[in-house]
Amino acid sequence: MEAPPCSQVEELQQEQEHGSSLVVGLSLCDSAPLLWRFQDLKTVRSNSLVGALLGSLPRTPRQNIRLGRPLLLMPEEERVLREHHGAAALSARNQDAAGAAQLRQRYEEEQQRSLEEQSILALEDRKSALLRAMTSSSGSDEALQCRLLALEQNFSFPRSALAVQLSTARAGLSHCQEARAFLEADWPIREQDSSRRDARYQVFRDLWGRGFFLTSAGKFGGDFLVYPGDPLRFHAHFIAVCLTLDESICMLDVLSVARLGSNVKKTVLLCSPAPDGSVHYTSLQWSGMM
Amino acid sequence: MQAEFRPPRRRTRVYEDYEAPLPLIRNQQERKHYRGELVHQQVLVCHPDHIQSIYNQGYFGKGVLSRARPNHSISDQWEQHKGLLLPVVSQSRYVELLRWAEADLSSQGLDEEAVSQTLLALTETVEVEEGGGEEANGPKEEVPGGGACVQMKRPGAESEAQPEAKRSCRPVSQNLNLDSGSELASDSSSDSGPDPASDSDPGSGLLVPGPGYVLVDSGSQEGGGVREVRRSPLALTEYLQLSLEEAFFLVYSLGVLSVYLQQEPLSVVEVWRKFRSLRPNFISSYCAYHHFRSKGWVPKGGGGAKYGVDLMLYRKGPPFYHASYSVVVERTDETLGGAALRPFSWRSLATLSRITASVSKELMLCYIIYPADQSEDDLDSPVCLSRLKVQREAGGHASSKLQELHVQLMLSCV
Amino acid sequence: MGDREKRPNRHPCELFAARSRSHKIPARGQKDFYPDDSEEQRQRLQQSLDEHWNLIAEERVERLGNLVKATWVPRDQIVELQTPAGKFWQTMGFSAEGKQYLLPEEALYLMECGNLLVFHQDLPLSIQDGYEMFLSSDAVSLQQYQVFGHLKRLGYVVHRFDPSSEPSSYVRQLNLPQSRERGGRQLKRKRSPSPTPTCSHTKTPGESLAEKMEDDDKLPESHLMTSAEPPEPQTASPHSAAKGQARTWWMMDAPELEVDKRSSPGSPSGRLRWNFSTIPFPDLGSTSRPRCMVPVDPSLLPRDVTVGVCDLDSWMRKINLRKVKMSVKEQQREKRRRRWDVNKDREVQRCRNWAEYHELLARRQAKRQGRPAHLWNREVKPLHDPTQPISTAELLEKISVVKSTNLLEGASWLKCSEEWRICFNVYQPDSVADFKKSNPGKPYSRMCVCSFDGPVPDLRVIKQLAFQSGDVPIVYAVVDHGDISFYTFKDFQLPKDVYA
Amino acid sequence: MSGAKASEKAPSANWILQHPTYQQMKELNVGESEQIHAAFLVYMDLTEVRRWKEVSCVKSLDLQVVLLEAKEKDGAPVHTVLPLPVHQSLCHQSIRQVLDRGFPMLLCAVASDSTLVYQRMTDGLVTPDPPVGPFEDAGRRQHRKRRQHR
Repeated sequence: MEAPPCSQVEELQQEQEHGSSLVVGLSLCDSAPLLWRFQDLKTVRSNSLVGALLGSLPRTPRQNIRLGRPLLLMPEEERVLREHHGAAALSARNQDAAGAAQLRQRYEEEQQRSLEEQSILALEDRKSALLRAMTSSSGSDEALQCRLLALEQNFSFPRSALAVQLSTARAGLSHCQEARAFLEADWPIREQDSSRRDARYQVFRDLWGRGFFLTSAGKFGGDFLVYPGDPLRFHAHFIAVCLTLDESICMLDVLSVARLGSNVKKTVLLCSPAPDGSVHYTSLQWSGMM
Repeated sequence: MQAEFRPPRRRTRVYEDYEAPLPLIRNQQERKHYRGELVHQQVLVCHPDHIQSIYNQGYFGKGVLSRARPNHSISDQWEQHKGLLLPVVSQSRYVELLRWAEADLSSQGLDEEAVSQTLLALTETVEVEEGGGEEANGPKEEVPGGGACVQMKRPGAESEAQPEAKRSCRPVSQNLNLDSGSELASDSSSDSGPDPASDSDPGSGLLVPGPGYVLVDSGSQEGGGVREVRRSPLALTEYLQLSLEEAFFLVYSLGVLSVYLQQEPLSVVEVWRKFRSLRPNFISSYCAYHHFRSKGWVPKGGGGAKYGVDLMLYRKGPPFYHASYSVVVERTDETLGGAALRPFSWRSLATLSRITASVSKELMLCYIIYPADQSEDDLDSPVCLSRLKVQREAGGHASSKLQELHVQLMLSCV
Repeated sequence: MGDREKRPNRHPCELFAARSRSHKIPARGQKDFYPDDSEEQRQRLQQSLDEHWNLIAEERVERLGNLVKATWVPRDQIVELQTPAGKFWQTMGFSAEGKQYLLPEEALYLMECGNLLVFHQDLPLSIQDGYEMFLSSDAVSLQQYQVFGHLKRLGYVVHRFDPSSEPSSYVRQLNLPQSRERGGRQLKRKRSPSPTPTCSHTKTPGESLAEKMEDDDKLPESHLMTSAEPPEPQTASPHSAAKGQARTWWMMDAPELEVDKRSSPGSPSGRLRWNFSTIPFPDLGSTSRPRCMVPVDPSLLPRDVTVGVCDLDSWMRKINLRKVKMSVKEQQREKRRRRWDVNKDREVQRCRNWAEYHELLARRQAKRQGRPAHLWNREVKPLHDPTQPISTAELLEKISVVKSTNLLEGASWLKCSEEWRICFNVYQPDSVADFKKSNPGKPYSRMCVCSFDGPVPDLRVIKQLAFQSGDVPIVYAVVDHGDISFYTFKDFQLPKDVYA
Repeated sequence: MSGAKASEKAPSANWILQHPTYQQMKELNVGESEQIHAAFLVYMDLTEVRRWKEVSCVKSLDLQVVLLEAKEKDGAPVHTVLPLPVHQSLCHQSIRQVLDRGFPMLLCAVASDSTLVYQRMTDGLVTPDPPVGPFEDAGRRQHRKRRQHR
């Protein structure tokens, strides 16, 4: 298969040169790299990095079919971003007492302001509803004015009716400039430098560099599911199984993953980094020979 | 927590009657003892009657030239020729067979003269009298295209829908003794057959090798070329290959098979030691095999390879039921540690359970537990089997919904 | 969008408008197989992406009155409710000392559902704050929370598994009614701040007492305070905790203690369960027998019956203990006779006279000699002699030399490993309606959370966890990034299948 | 009685050992007998059962095994076939070495009872065929076809 013309690597690098706006903020949760900010999610997706959504979807939280933020990155996705200076660590929550007091004040002020504005909005809402009802029922203009006045005088917007936002990402704090350096030096995620991890990364980088979208493929007995385009619109073509060239594999394991591949109409790819930095791919397809 | 037993699925079409597994004998006269050869670390059963008995009564082994049941035929195409149903081979194929026979004869140490004499005799066209055989019924029956077995089976032993007229190629004469390597001669012993049904075979004493005759299509004219009945230069007889587990079961548990190594029969312990030396995990795999057999199930190792497991378990036998379980055999010692035969990862388990589920089978892990105080000496004889334990475990994977939690792994401890 | 990012808090009018927004999830269309660079395909992709990003960008907006307020107590890794609990209280949370608490995973889940607003230092926590503050590998790990959330979203009731609240196998065998006192249980729950508590239940009742007291001494620091004014955490906290604990283990272990008492013979009270190991039975065969027998425990006898000391000698004198002398031949014949009665042999029955019988024997002898010597004249012979007629059932019986074992055999003496723990008890969604936290009943299953990159449990782990779980199936929830799959390992008895 | 006797009588020589191709494989002087047997079974399957053309055996010095070359039919591309006993393990390197011969390859796992499982292997990324109609196991479909032929 021909590699798509535009290389993801170059694209990402170009974008980097244009400005740091595309540096995404990673935060660590139990040492897993998570993305929280909406714009960051869009940025990584535009670079063909898919990740996995973990959170309940705000709109319909009690289902598992569509999930929402945060987005969990695979170790390989995180490493690709890091190597291309595409990610920065988000600072932890500001805990100092003075700042907290300030924030508290700001929070209360905002709440108050929101209450006032929503109160006005609610009143407007009621008025227009009343207006609609009255005009359709052909009441007199006087009666209408009367009703409106009564509404205005008696209207109260209870605090309990205040619509508040439960923020997904941490608000008001942006990542600091020095965060990128921190990410290079002190980032707590360190791959165990096992040869298997490394093989996985090399393969990921190569396939991603060819323009494929990759997600984890545990359910298909492989390392990555490889999509020819955005997984929202395309079926995966390959199940990538990463291994070093000299790694011994049990024949039965080869047969079983290949059989699974044929069952789900995907090609199983044995992928091994070669000494020269390229990656060897061997396609496994069912022979049709019973 | 016990896994539920799910009833095996019957095949929709069954083409044969069930024969009781070995070694059920109905009368004292039925003596059964079979011969297997240890060749290339494999156990081959070469005698046609032995092959049929062993395969039909318990579904042991696989025909080396067939998908399962040993039923390979020299040709897929059969034709009725002057009342005989004969396999058709092309001229080129016939020549190929001749060359093979020639190489064979020379390798026997026959001089050139003798070889050419024999070949000459072979290639003579055989005259067939009209309606030659006594069986008019044979040719009328339809021959299944897949693989008709010429000499392997006698009609009495026939159970599958394969009523091809083996005996339709009754010999006109059979004076050419090709003892030298082709299998023709071996059939002379078949009339003593252990086959109970052979009594009803009127011509059993006269039966000569079926493979001897082919209809050679010279292909000189397009379409219906000239066809001549010739002796087949070589009988490509089907052999039955037994897995080591199957072979040892027949030797040790049933006492019906002798394994020969270079014409010398091996004792039980010799076979045991030999097999262990050929396959380091033989004890575990045999133990599992034996356990399932002793429960009355039919384990097949070859079928397992198709699904990436060690064994497939059938009720009664593959012709009657679909396999119910895919079995992975695992060894462990009594402290339950120890190196695994096949180190599992969630990835491989996910693969296996997914394949198994997609073909409506269940994945079973069968653990062979060795006593902690097991010494190497203890393992030197099959007597150690009584010290091993089997644990079966249903292995399961439950989609992402808990209620459909059906990827069970069946644990089975031997 | 950019504007939104700089100020992630929505404008009041956006918030107000959000009250009437849709709750539907747009359906995803049929996927394509090949990218073909067509405009049509590009448009479809753009549409899908737009829908996707709209969903992802959405923020939770709730009426303040619908939100339960709570505060995060970092030291105890727990969330304390400030306003009355909602409907979720039926299946989540616990109360202690008059206060209502949620475990961090419960609180985080409720935050994600838009039911709970958690404050820390008087500021509301974002979902991100919740993930980062509540989840850690030494409390609830992210993967455990993923599984928790997944199951909760499916409607299951999910509780932390606490091995010490599970009856020991000993208690299970005795089938005593379980003490499910509300307060005791709740204290239990907070005693295990993480769903990965140490397991300490496979001990004999006597030991477990001592061990549990030791456990109490090393309570985790995050233990919930009892007094409002926090004293020095290192000293006072474990102390006050121990007080609470003392009551707990007494409650929980009460059945075991009682059993201990009963096992001493002579305790006539209560529902009697005899400890047979302490009831003597007379042994008259042994040569070193006592001269007289201990009187029988009166509690074992019907009322009005008394039994005194019994002198054995007079009885023993009446028994002839002389060994019967037999020659070697006799012994062998005896042995053979016991094994096989020649008269039951049908062929023998058919013999009309001695001549015929001898003929039969000769025939059989010849046949036996016909058996291949290399199999039969060696030390190890085949299990079955094919010259002997036998039914299939008998044959299978005969060759069944490999023993079967089951999952629980030998499981009780396996040591608990630190690596593998049961995290959650899971109850079916349909049980929610009449679910009682104080008496949740038998779980539908128990969850063990594993990482996809980690090891698969070996037989030892499977046995050990199965034992710990009793008759509730263990489910292994395997987390592969965003994917969760569930596996069970069940004991399986393959039925014997006999056709003749 | 005679049955027992017959079985003890030495049977005529094994045709496998006499087969010219087997002899040829042995003379390649690679591999051990089990792999040669596997290769021979695959050879017989390709020639006698599947009627492939121009089946020949070659040796692989790197792997020390007997390989086969064959065409499915006249004019079809050559395949290299790697026959291996199923209980052996392999590594990607050895697969690459076979692929380096420049032909697509078939890995054939040979089970202990002579069951053969073929697996097609190709260098590079081979995009799967798009799914057509309802999903169906192609194998089963073929099998059914074969049955109808009978």
